[in-house]
Amino acid sequence: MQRKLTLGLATALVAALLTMTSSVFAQKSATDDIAKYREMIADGNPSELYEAAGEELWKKPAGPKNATLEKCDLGLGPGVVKGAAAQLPRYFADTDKVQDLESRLMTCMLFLQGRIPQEMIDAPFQRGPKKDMEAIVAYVVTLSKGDKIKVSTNHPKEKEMYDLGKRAFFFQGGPMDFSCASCHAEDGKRIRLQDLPNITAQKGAALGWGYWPAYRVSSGQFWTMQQRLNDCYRQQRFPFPIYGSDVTIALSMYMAKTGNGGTVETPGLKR
Amino acid sequence: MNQQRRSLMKYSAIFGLMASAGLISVAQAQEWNKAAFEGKSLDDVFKILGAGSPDKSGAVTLNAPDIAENGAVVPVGIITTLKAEQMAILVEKNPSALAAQFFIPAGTETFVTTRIKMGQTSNVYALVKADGKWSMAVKEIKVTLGGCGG
Amino acid sequence: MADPMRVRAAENGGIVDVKILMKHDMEAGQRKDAAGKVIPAWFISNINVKANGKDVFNGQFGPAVSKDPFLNFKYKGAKGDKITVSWVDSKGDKRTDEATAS
Amino acid sequence: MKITHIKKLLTVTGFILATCLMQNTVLAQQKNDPKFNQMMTDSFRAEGIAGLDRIQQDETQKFCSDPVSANSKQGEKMRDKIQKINMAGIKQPSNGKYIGDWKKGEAIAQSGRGATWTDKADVAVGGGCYNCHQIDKKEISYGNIGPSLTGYGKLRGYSQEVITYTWNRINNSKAYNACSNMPRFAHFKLLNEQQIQDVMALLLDPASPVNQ
Repeated sequence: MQRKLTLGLATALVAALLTMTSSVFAQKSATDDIAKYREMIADGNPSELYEAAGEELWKKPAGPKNATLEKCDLGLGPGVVKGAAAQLPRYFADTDKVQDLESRLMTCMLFLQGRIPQEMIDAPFQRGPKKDMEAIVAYVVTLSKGDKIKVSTNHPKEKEMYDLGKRAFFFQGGPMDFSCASCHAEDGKRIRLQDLPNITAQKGAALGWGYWPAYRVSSGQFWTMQQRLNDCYRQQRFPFPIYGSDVTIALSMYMAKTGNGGTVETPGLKR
Repeated sequence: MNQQRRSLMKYSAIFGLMASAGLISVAQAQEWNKAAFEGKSLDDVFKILGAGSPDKSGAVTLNAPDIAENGAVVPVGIITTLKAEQMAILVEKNPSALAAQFFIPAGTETFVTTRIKMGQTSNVYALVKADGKWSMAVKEIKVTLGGCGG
Repeated sequence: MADPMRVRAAENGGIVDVKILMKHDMEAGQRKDAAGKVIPAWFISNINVKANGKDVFNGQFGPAVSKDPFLNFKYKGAKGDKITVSWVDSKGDKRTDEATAS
Repeated sequence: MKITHIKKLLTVTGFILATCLMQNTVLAQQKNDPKFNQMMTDSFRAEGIAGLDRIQQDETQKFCSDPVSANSKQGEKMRDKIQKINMAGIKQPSNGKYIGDWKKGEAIAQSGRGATWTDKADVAVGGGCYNCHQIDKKEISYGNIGPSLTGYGKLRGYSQEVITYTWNRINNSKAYNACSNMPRFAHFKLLNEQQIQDVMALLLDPASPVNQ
């Protein structure tokens, strides 16, 4: 009897609160509340779990050559991981290519461990060899956390990649006419309650580039930049961008270069 | 012989006692409150926990956001000035209301934070048992649809 | 074998703040796989934390606790406390990790 | 006699010149870059319902992929042309009915699903309206890429003019704004006639919560 009363009272109170909030609720407060939510989950980023696994994989002999990745050259010399991700993508003389973190890691796996890149390219995200890649990426990017984004376009191939990336950013296609620019070329825009960084400007590009790779709470997965871009294209209703393909590296180059000077906050924690 | 047997029995009794003392967590692991976690409604869980109809108390705070950007991860915390020995988090509109419960030994602060899943916007309850009496705090957390939705 | 946890414990003013991240899918038993079959529930059910061998925290989770569970609590303790975190899940899998309060 | 000939000649020359100039500006918008084309061809593969034809741009997409040029003074004529092409493809409802069921319309507006490579061909495509628009003000999770549509009918009235404009706009927004961010729902068969009627009702049924 008493319980019913208390519960009834509680329900009435909640109902009253509900009507109040729904009529008063301004968008401003909704976005403020989202900010509070993000703040509350910021401490305790599950990316740490992947990062620990990645460090182990980095130091563990693997592949036909039974070698570790410890001599991998990510651009700052063999074995230098600290700060390397903050300067990627970049041109590598040994492959004569501009590479992002993941395409470069595939090169290291091939050169050092004898692992065939195609196996990595064909694997689905979050499974098999990609699962290892994701952990390794978490480890590598954590060692650039707090650094400044510092990507060069001095080499002609880097400049060319940047130009291609800029063009790809505005390239419309698919049954919804979307390009990256449809959502990411203006300040102050949102999809639903999610802020959309304006990637054509330094501040927005730094926000976009600087917080990925990240742990996504909606999927409970750690996503590399390749997976992030892959899902962007999926939502754009495009065909499937091949893992490590030039369009993904070109877009990365465009974003990273535009965001130069911003802070690397990886691994991030995202919706 | 008899003497020996008696001392052996005594020994094993002590050993058993020691083992059970050492394996307290294992014992508790087996005590997972199946009935409470399988209870569907708030009332079901209140009944199984022996909470009756807990009173709202200003001494219990449910620390949670007003809006969750995603229902898969909703941060919730309980903090209380009461001498809590047990605490629980319940979500009214989840398929099973009880999300988690905690046991607070003496010397541990009456504070806990974790993250829960919510299928939809719902009232969330923080229950605290202190001196054998249950109190609670309630808060509505809105779960929003986010992203492109594809 | 289950993946390792991340355990952080920081002492401040006689209170040790313990933060734990566990690697676990916390499958709620509500999702369906690609073939339309329900993925059975599989989740951490019990968690026990000891400091220098003495219980400082016990928790019971249901399947509504988020994937890769996070837990934060505080107890009266000191720098150097040896913290042992153990969990067991609904299939009986176990994991124990240790950390030292700093 | 001679003068008229010259006049004619001049007019023709002028016309040719103008056409050339126009074409030049159109061409100048974005040079065809074989390297870029090659990159796009090499970088994508077909997956599920998302075939490689999806990166074969139509005239509208090609034009709008260079916003600097598309928004320039020189781009104006081309914008008109693109709008005319898109307008020409719009069909009025076959049964003469513009307003369907606003409740169904709300569900369509809420859903952002469909047409990705993880969707089956028979998955109903959502309108995704709330992604970009405020509509029913009770829904607090809305985007702002497009304008707010709260009170749509109440503010604009329910005249046939408003109804036809709204119908056209949902069917093919590019008929009014060549490079609108809004998908061409009828042109690409994202929504069928009935679904568009339902979304229309959400905006223009006086009983819809949008107009309360």
